Amino acid sequence: MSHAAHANNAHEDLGWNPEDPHGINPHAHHGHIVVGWKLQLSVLLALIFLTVLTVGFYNAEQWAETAFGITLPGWVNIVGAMTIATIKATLVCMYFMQLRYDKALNTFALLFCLFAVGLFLFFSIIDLSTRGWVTEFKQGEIVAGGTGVGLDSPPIDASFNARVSPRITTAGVSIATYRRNQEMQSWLEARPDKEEKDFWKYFYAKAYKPSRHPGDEQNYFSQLGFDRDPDALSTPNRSVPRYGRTDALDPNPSSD
Amino acid sequence: MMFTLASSNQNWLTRLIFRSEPASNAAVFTDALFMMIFWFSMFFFVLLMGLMIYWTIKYRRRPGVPAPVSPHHNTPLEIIWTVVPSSGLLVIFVLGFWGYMEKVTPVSGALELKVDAWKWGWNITYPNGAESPEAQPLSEGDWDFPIFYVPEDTPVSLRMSSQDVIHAFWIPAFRTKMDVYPNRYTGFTFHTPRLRADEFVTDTSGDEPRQIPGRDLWVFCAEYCGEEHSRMAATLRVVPRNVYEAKLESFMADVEPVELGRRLWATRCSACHSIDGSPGTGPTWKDSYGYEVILNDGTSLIRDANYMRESVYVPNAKIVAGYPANMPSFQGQINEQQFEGILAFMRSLSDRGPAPDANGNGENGNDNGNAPEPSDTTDGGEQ
Amino acid sequence: MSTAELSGSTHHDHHEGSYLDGPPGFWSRIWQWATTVDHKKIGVMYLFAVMFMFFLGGVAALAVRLELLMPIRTETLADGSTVVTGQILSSILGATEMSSNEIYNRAFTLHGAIMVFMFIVPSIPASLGNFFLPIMIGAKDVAFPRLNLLSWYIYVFGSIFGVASILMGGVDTGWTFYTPYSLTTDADHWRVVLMVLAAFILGFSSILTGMNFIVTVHKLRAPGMGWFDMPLFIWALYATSIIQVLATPVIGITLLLLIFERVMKIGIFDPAMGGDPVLYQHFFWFYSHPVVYVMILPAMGIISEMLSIHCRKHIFGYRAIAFSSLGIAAVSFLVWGHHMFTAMGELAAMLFSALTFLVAIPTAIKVFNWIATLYKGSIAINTPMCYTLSFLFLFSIGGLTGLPLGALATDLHLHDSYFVVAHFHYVMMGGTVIAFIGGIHHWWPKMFGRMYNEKVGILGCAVVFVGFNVTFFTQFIMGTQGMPRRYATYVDEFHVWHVVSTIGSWLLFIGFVIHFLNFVHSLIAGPKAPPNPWGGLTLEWECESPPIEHNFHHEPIVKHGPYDFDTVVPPHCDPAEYPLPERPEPRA
Amino acid sequence: MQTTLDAYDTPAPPHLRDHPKHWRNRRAGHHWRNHDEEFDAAKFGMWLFLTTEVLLFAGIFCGYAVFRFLYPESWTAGSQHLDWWFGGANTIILLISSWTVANAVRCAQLNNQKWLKINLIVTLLCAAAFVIIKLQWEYIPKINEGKAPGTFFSYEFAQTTHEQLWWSLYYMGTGIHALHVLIGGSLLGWVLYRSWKYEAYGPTEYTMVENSALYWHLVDLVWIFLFPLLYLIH
Repeated sequence: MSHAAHANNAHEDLGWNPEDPHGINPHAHHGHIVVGWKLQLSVLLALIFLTVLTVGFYNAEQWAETAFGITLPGWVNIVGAMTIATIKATLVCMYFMQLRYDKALNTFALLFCLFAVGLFLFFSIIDLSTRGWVTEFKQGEIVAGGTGVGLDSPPIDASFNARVSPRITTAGVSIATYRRNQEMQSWLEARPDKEEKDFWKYFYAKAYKPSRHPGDEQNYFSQLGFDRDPDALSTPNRSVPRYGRTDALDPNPSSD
Repeated sequence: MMFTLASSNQNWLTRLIFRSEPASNAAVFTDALFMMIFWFSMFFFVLLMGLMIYWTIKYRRRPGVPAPVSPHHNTPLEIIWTVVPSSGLLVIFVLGFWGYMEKVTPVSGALELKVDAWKWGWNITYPNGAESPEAQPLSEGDWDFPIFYVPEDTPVSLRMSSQDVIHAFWIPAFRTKMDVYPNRYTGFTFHTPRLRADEFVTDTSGDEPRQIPGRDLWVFCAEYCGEEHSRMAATLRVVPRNVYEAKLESFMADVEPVELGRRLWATRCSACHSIDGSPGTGPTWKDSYGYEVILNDGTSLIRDANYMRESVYVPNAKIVAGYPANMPSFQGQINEQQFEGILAFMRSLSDRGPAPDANGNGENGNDNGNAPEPSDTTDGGEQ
Repeated sequence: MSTAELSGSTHHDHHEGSYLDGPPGFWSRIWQWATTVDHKKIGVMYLFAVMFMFFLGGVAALAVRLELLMPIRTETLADGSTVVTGQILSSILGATEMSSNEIYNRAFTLHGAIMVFMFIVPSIPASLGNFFLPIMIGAKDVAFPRLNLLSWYIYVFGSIFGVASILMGGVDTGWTFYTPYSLTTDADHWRVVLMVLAAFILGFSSILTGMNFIVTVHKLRAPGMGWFDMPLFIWALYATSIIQVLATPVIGITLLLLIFERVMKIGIFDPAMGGDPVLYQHFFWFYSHPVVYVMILPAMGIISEMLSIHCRKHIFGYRAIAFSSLGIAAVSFLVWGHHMFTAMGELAAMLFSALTFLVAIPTAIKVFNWIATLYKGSIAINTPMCYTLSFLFLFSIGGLTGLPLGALATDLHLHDSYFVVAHFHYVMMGGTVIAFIGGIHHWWPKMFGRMYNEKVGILGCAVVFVGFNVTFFTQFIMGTQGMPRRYATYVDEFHVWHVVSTIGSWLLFIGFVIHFLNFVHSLIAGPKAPPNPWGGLTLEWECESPPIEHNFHHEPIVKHGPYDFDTVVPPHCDPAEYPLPERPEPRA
Repeated sequence: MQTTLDAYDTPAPPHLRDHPKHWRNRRAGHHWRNHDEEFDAAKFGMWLFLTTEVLLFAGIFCGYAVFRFLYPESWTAGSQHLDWWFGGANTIILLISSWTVANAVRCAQLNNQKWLKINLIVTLLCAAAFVIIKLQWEYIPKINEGKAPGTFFSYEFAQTTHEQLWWSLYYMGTGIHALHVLIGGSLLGWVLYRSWKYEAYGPTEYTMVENSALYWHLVDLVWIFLFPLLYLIH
């Protein structure tokens, strides 16, 4: 390359060319590496393959559960999906963002920031997951949505609704429960001949409709009437079975 | 750790620093740790400042005289002044954690008290359901704050929750505080002190003020919670066990409705509602019963028993014009007897109150007093 | 001369006049400043902006102290009527709708929010840092000058939101915006949203400045300036910038979520909707703890500069100080939980407590090195040096009182008490503000080309020092005795202490007025400053006072370290006035 | 491997030969010693900015993790409402756009002005497709069903108590990501405009292309994690 940046002079160790202190000379350029198109294309194909793989993995798991009743532990799903995502991200960083051919400083900046993200996640979750270690009653919620009865007060002035947000008084229940209760009320009012248990039939038929999983219509949990083992209630450490409903939505909640 | 407290051995310095003597074992530990850190810091502070002042004077600039040559660094010295204080820090950390665990670990067989916090007040429910109606100011001319009784020389464990925002329950004499949250329980533990023979407090609950053995401790809210944050206080009164049991019994005994209402007002309502006509966060109770009031939607009504009942249990259904809608509901917290007391107290404050049939609502005003539920609430959420 | 000057043919078309020179005419002058990309002008604009905010925050602080002069009491008069005494703020303002408590709550929130977001975070890096970072590393400008101007405008834009929120009636959330209180207070007003938005916007300004500084330090150091030839102020700014870049985005997303929380109740931080208020505190302190090192690290850098120059002595333990800056920056991300010991699980509390003590180590190293620098120096007693010594005194107290706050058992007592208030004022005000004021004195001749009156400066420093201690030392005692923070009224036992503290705040105010008048006098009638009044060796003392538009007449080449007072006569100085020490003959 | 200098001597079209915005006529800023340092600095600055973006999204990811931990049922139920077909399609679209934008950088480096523009246009089309899919098949139908964030949540058939929190995080995460798609699209549109008008980018001057591309890759990176977290993990 005829137009190499540095003339041979004493200031080379200073990283600076006194003959051209402002880089006016357009020929004073280092060349940057150009990544070949074949490499880029193969990276793209690999990324698409990994996307298909992760979706396939997810569907395979669903199918195994439906067809054979094999329920993998929750972490398999998480670890599998996140591993594939991490591989994909690494590929994008290395080849599309060209970190592999770039100055190490940029990679260092990225890794340092990922380290900060790790600290953030780690310590926040450490706190939330160990609150009950010493005193049992410190774990978890008192009631769904806290005791914040003072929080969901109605708007003070009438124009507030339009200006900010509709505020509703849910009387301490979660908003999801509140909306469901509203639906039950109006449903039962429109159908005087129906009972509450009819509503729950209707509710669960409707509630599961958006799920697109092939197993939903014919799996044997459904055929058993949406029930599930109460002991299999989810804990924070385990993903839950997808069928059935939690106690929090029980129409006749047992008192604490 | 169940050893009993040594008698107060505060010197002038610890009295200046802490004012109150440490009232629990953990507090003694905390004070000792604090004083240890104090002297540790004092050593370094005096050393550094002494050198600074001495050298500043000794090596002050003299025109035309160069500074003598001195080393730019000294690795052994730097290692020493890194390692030696650091090991001191390690000791402080370990002791700090030790004392912390003593404060937060519940003791088996402890007296468990349920602490309720709201804007702006405290309430403690005893295991038998009793609540203290007594109140006293912390300073002359201040508001009345509730008095909570605890027996002496007993492990006590608090289970706390808030009804609205975050508060923090701080008892300076126990050197402990903990935040109080609306969505979960928090708590801490302390071992109440054994009273000395010369400790007395004034009990004003009877007809005549009388001296009973006991010690009053401050309770403050330490987490900022709004307008009356600085008047969210209480007294924790340590009394002998027999006094404590007698108090609990008297709390449960029947009292005159007006008196019950007055006590409830003092502990639960006085932060927002005055009884002397002065404005507060909520409307005053003086001359309110039986009078007409304008609501914030422009309508007006006569404040009768129905209205009062609704205001206690569904407080935000009807808001008096000019006041914010931030009163918490007392549903499930004030029972029928207690509400009757409050109503009687309100009526005693109003010149239209005493006449039983002034507004067509007599003593039986509550028979039709179930306020209509607002259309957008459900009753599913109450415990 | 310590630098070899190279004659180049290509760069003589630059303006050779002072950067303060401008076109004639008021409006063209304004336009020139408003559109400038010169880091010096931007630094000066930042200086005036943050000083204005310091004034606003200071007025709020005086209001807070004034209300605390006496407790609120109800007195019964002889005729049986009652009168409420001690509501100072509401009686001064004649306010009828708001009680004194409410005004007080708004005053301390404004004090906190303005001082943190609008004054102390941008103060040193954006004003003195902007002005001196490029000069001290021998560059003509920061790496991205237009971005630099943008960050100033973002700062002003964000501040306008904050001020608008004040004009609409103020905010009473506390500067920490803790949920759920901040979600429910002032429910029918936009002003809380505006204040949160202000802090959100100001974050971008902070990020852009930090990015700019990091790239500048990496890419624009003058030829011959290695990493360990950089002045310690640059090291401190570099560490600061790392924190700004890594921590500020988290407050960005936090405040964004908070705005959505208020506007449409998305519920993430709202316990009424199933959210977790402690999660908000984690989010908030992940930024707001590192940011206290954004506040203090540049101050430490200034102290290193001033100490070395005014002692005319090589700083003791250069590398230790430089690495401790980086160490503090790294550890600052590990300790945010110590703001939440009363809220967290026990394991997290233990981890955070242990990590908190790690911060003490690099901080202590710095203090030891500064004190050791005094040894065998040639110490000038002038205003910057007085401020340096004040800093060492006050910051030592501030740092050491952090120990009982890091230890769990004592923290449960002291958390959210006046002890904490005193602790962080000793660090933030006794540390950062003192160093900032000292640094302004130190660099005033360079920035504006005028000397200030030294005697008045020392007097001002003394008044500030005494006033500060009277104001805040009393608060340590109140805190350990049981006075919670953010109280508008209190029990009688604290009355005397509060009176003393309030009187101290007036003294402090008088001290700042003295400095202000001194500076105004200097600008109007101060004697012209020589290029190197203190005999400094860093590159800014090689420029003119004030510097020319592109800082240096010629590209500087660095041939000596920033603190080689033993071997180098300072530029523009008479060797007779700056004699070099006699050195023992180097061994053959 | 090829380097950018290989294509340096290719001629410019006559009408742009002396245009100040043409890439050959670009001068380094007055405070830089040469183009290379300016380019390195700009790229390093961009990387620093990307770290801030990563940390911004870290807040969303942390919220996701915490609430997944606190209310696993609601998270499971929530993810059942999302259709991986749309998420997967958007993933592939973003990957392809990432690839084309990387090719755009390559074309700028090699002074291939025609394919530079084509690649940018394809990238912008992908961005539009992403937003359209997001709106047409995800946001609008879901909001119509009442699966909206916060108090706007009016879906009656929620199976669990805290499903509205899931929707809040879903909208915050994908919404902020969609905002980044729009910002990145605008940046690339600006690059397209300038290269169309002035051939502003070439072997010695492609900082803006490179930095916009980096930003676009970051948008892709975030989606690579959002997709499995929201659509696949249950």
